[in-house]
Amino acid sequence: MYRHSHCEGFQQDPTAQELGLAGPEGGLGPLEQLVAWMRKRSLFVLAFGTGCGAIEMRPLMTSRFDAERFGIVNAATPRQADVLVISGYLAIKTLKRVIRSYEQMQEPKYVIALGSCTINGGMYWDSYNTVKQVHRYLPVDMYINGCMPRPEALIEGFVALQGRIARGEPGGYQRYRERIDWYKANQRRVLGDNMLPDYTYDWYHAGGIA
Amino acid sequence: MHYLLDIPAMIATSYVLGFLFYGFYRQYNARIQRRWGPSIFQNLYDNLKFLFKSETLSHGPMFFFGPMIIVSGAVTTVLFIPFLKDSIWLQGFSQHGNLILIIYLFVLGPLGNALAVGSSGNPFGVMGVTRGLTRLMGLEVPFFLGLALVMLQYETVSVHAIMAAQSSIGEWTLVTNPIAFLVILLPFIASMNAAPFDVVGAPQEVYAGPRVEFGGRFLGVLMTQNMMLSVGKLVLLVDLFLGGATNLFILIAKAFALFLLITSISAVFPRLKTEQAVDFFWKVPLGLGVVGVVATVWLQ
Amino acid sequence: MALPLTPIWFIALPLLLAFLAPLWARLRLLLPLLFGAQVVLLALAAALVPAVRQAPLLETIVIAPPLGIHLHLDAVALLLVTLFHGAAALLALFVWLDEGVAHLRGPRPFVLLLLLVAGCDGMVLTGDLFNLYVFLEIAGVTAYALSALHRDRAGLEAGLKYVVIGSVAAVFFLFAVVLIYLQTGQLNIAAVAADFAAIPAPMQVLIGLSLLVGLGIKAELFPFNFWVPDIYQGSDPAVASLFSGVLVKAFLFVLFHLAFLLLADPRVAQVWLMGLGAATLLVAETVALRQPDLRRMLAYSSLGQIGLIALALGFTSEATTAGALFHMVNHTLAKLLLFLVAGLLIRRAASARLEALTGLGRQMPLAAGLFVLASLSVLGLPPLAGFASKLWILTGFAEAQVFWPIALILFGALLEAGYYFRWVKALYATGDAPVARGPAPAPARSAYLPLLLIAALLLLLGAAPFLLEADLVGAAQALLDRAATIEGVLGAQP
Amino acid sequence: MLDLLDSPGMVHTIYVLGSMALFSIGLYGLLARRHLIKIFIAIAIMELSVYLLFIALATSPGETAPILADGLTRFAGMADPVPQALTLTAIVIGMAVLAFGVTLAIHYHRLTGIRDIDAMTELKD
Amino acid sequence: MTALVKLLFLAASLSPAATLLVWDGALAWPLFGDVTLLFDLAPLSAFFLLLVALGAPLAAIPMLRDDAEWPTYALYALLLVGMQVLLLAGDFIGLFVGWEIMTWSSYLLLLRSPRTTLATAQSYILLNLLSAFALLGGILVYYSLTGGFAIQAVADLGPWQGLALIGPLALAFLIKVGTVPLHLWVPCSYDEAPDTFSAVLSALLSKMGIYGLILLLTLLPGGLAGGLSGGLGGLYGHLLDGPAAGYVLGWIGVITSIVATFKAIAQEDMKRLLAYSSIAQVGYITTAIGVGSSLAIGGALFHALVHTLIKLLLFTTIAGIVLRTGLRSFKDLGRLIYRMPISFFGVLIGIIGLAGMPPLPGFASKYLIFVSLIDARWLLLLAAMILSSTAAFLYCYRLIYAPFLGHANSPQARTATEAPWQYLVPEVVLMGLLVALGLFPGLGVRLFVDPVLTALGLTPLGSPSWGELATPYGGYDGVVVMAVFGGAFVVVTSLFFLLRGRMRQAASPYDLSYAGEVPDETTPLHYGAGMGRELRRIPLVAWILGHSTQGLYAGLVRQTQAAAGLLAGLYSGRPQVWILLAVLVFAAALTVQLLAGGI
Repeated sequence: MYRHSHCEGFQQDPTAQELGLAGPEGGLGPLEQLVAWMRKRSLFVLAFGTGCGAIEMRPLMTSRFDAERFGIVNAATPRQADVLVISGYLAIKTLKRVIRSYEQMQEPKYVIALGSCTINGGMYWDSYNTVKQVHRYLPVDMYINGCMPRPEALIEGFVALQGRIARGEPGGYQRYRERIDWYKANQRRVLGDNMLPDYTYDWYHAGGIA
Repeated sequence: MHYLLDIPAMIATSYVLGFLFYGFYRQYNARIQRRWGPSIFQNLYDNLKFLFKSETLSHGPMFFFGPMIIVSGAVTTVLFIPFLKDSIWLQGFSQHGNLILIIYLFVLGPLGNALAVGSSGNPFGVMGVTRGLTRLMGLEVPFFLGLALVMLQYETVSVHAIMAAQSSIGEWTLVTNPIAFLVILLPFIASMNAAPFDVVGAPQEVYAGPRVEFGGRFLGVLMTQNMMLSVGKLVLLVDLFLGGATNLFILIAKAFALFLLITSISAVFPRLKTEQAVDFFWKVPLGLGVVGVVATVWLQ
Repeated sequence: MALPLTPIWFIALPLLLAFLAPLWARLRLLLPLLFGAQVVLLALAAALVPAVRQAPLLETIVIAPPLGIHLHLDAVALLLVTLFHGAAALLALFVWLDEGVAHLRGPRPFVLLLLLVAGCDGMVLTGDLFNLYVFLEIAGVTAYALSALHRDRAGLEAGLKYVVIGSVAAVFFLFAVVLIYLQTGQLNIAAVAADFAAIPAPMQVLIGLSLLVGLGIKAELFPFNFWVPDIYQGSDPAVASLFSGVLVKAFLFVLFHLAFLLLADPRVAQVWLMGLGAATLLVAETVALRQPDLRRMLAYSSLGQIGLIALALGFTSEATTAGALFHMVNHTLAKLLLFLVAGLLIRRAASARLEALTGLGRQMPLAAGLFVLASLSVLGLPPLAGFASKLWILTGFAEAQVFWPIALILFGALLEAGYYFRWVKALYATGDAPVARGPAPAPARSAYLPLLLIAALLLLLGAAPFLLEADLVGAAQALLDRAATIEGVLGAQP
Repeated sequence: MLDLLDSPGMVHTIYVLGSMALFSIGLYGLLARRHLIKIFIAIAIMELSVYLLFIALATSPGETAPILADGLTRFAGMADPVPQALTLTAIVIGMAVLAFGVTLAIHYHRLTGIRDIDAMTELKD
Repeated sequence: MTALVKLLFLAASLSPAATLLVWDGALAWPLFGDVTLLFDLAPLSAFFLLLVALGAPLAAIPMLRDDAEWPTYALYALLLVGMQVLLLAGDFIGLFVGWEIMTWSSYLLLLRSPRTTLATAQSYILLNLLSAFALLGGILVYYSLTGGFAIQAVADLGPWQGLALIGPLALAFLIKVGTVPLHLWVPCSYDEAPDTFSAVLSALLSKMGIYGLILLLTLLPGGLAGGLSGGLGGLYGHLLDGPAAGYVLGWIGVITSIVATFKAIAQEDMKRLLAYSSIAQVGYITTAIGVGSSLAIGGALFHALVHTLIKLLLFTTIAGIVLRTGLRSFKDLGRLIYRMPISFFGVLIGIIGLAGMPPLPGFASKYLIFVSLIDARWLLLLAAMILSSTAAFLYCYRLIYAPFLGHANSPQARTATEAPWQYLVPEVVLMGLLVALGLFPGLGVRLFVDPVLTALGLTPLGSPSWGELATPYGGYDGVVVMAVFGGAFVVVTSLFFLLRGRMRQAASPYDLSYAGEVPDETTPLHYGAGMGRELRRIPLVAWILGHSTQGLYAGLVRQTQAAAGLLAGLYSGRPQVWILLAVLVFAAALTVQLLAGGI
């Protein structure tokens, strides 16, 4: 029953998982701690409503769950967002837009992917046009599983992310910057000719991190 | 030397009051919506987070200067508003300015920023700017008319003189010229960019409006100036209508009262479209203003 | 032998030269003589100025008035005669220097031009009614012949139409002369004037109206001027310039001269003349708005100016009259310039239509510039001469606190601007469509000499109208002072 | 009865009526005919009416020709000579104009073949 | 040869300055009778001559770049002569002579442009001549009232006589100024005139109308000296604290500026926008003249000065853009800021002044006018003026956004280069003047405005220091405002750089937050063309934009032409009809006369 589609079979990046989960090396200075705390307390979310997860994102902001008490607010444009939430299954066509949005966000930036579909394709496991493992294309900081995860689960995921931010653990964005060629190669494999223009990621090669 | 202390004090006052008021605003809104709401310092967190973002995208020199101009404008505006009455503190340069100048300074920054928005090349931003200018065109007419009633009442354009003329509650402009206050109230809400006249920057409408391309530290700067300018506007209204304040606590109390009034109004009304807002301003507050003019000027 | 400086030369010299035309043709002296004669007569006029300033000159022929015939050269007549010869001299110079139009350079036009000027002079100078008729017919016939000078279809048609309408006018005029003679037994104008009041009132009306119709047709006043555009269109522009600049002025003078002399109370004539003047002004300026033919446009403009002059002359105040006389001078100069330039432009474009002339100003900048200058003068814009005279007229009305003519004149000027500037714009337009141009080459440079001379005159008179002031005021007084004229001719009346 | 006809007033009235009739005929011809030559004829008739009026009204019945000859040394009873002289001149002029007009008409006819005055439409807006 | 001509031309353009500096005494030139041209330099006319002296050479320098031939130069020199005659004139005839020379020479200059259409040329010359003839009519009324032409206050004037005098003169000046129902000629001629000449039209010629309006006030009994009892107030009484007749003028001015402002917002063409903005700005001045108080006249004069400088600057800069790109429509340009930076700053300074933003002098003049309106207690006028002056932000923004910011919309805009030095020199000078005047409004008042006010018999505004603009209602200090703002800017910018974090330049103009999409050249990203379109949804604005006086004038033209056609039927070209008409008129007149004669 299992069919290989052309978006399968990538070279697995062995360090990918460890890098993100690795603990903090050395402590943070007081200013860094303060900044990290501010970052933790204020997360502007760009909710990319790719699938049914979009439905689950809405209650998060409503009176019942009230994510705002954690400082989590919706942002309108990627320029202002800190967290990109990929909510649900991700078609290849959408992937391009997601990548574009992610690259437009200003660092530090984090990616939360929610739902089984983002992890392994979920019920679209054999679809020809669904991305099975999002972390091959974008540095996912946090997967929240479930089909779909309830808002409580989302809040838990966010709180976990906040914890990591407060601890100053390196975010996925650093990984993305360091391994840009690998990510781009993967993206190119699925997007092919439909690849984003060069200028959208050229600057990653320029180096120079403040 | 005096200035060296006074100026930072004014800026700090307006900033601190700004994030506290806005924090209160968010919490107040949350409670009305039966939520718990964020911390009262949430705006400070947001602001500082943006100011400490590690990456900021710029679209060229003009784009960079826009936020600088808008903050400079906000600072300048705040410095030209006397915060306290009968005090040498928190006066800034208000002796060298006047009410009309302050009104114009209010829009100076946003106009400078509009250049940056245009320079970014994002059409949504420019649409937002256009909406903002349109709204400004709507609100400024009744707003200025109301202020003109006050200026005429005291026959001066100096904020100091207006403040000095209101020594007791009975002499507050709010009491002696309530119609001017009523004329001003709704346009003032709009000039604070509060609901129901907040379509300009509404994220659901045109992709965050003028701010669409601003991220990172630029956004932080924009938030800073917004909070400062809002406080400046509140203080100005306190000066004009509530008799000013002799010390900081009275100032905070009066400004907060005013803010509460505005917040309460804006919390319960749905958002208007730009042209609806403009039309509204030209009908209701302006109509009221004309009534005021007829009553106070023509019938004397 | 010193020839006596008498006004008779104004008539005699052109006639003499005209009749010897074959001789001059043989000697190839036609064009220099045509010009030279006018210059000589101009000089004569200049020489007579001091004398006339003292008192009007009476040149008796055979028997003294009232029985005999005499020429009466007063200030206004001298002014007009000078004007006629000046205009004719400029035209002659232009014809001489501009080699473009063959049919203006033979013996026929030589004779006709001289006769025309002689006829006009005669009309202005004569003190006798029947002589007036004769000169009127001389001028008329030469005018018919001149308009048919170019024997093409348009020219002949213009000539024929002119003959028909002109003859009718002559019949009316003759009728009036006959009635006057039958009533008064006099032909001397001054004598007639003295006795005119004695004529029964209905007969006065009949005479007056016949004169009005007869001279009105000739002088191009409103309900009688429908022929004008046709004739001006069919004639050569140079000839038309003479019609508009000289001939009409003579007829207009005759009309007003007679009106002022015959009627003891000028208010009777005032209503009619000012009314007709106003109507002429308004109608002509309005009609010209839609005119697509340059010559017709100029004809209507000429009518409008005539209306203006009539309006101002009819008011019979000294200032308006002096202004009107000044305006006659300016209009003659300006129309001369306009028609001559129009001739050049039309020749170049091989058409007088607006479309054909589009963009021509960029090919003939000097001609177009002169056209603009003359237009400005006609419109009465400073610093050109037309302004000074119009201002004079308007001040006259303002002094008398009469405002409707002011409004009318200004409105007329506005309408006039409406069409003149349409043409100016067309001249300078940058049309995309290539315009068909005639085979005619650019005119000789020397042809512009008289044109530039006219332009200089317009500028001079505009900047320094005081140069003519004394003469104009004197002329106005001479025209208006009925008693003095009668007395001057007949001696003191009891 | 016929004496009445000899009274100057009556004679003059008749002449006036006659010349008015001539004038009317001329005018009618001028306005109603379209042939160029006929129009000139009509004009000539109109002129004629004026001459007639002039001559007729300037003399009264019984006056003799104003010629001083054959012992006539007084002007009494003579007609006024001026109108006659003038009329002669006018006739000459009228003749010249007429001749000129007819010449033009002939030229025009030769050139265009038109003799109808209403067909002359070259010159118009 | 060409160099010599250009040098001569430049010298001619300096002639107003020379006149201003050298002129003393009076000159009389007799025309005829008692009509004499008197030349005399009064302080009021000296002020306007100063504007001409400033503007003329600055507008002339860009013309050197044009491949214009000598006719343009000659006509421009003639225009300057006309304006000088107008301003030097001590009597009305001189005024009229100058007025007319100015009118027709500017008309001929207008024709030098290949873009001028017949309709434009006709509307320009006809309305201007209407103005001139109305002026002449008014002059003649004045003459019949006073028996002379010398410009001086009429001693005694009844209300009806006043109307007869003021009516035509005001019409004349209002046409020149371009107030609303009479503004037809302004936008099209400013738009289609040669690009370098539009600046003169807007900056200098319209000021002559202002001059006339102020002059008109001085004619009335008591002139301006009598305060409210004199001038318009003396004729028709008071309304609140101002003259009643001035109230009408004030509304004319304000309605003009409102209508023109909204029309300006709706324009697609840069020069047309500027033309409408000129109308609007001059509308403010008209209103101020209507108020007629010392503050108001001071404000009017100051605004005239500022507007002259601004419009010279803006039109010259726009001319530079048109020169370099050949395009003038908002939808074709964009992103020129990198290609023409100096021009960008020119327009920037210009629109800041136009919008009346504080550091620049546009604010000073508006401040004076606002205060004068409050002083006269004409608050409704004030509100209306605020409407137009805030709506002006929209077109100001459009003027800088569409050509300079956003995205380049045409190949020409992508490859344009900075304007040549002939354009830049005046721009830089004007920018400097504007900034200086913004810093020192008090100095401006002291130098330029107060002498005129004193001569008009008004209280001078006075100024305690160079930087301070003082009014009885309070003032402000230009130096302080500028210093505070500049200081804040420096501090803020340095603080910003002190923050950590890296600054990244967008690698492409298309690096936009565009809903995840990647726009490119073919995406319609430039909002220049459609900006302000939403305004049409506001009923008032829709009404204003939906109506135009063009129809009125077109109707007038149609009716006149119909009348012309009707009357032309009389000139039928049929001799028999002519004769018939003549005979009928003869018969009818005879009958009428005989009947009227009672026989």
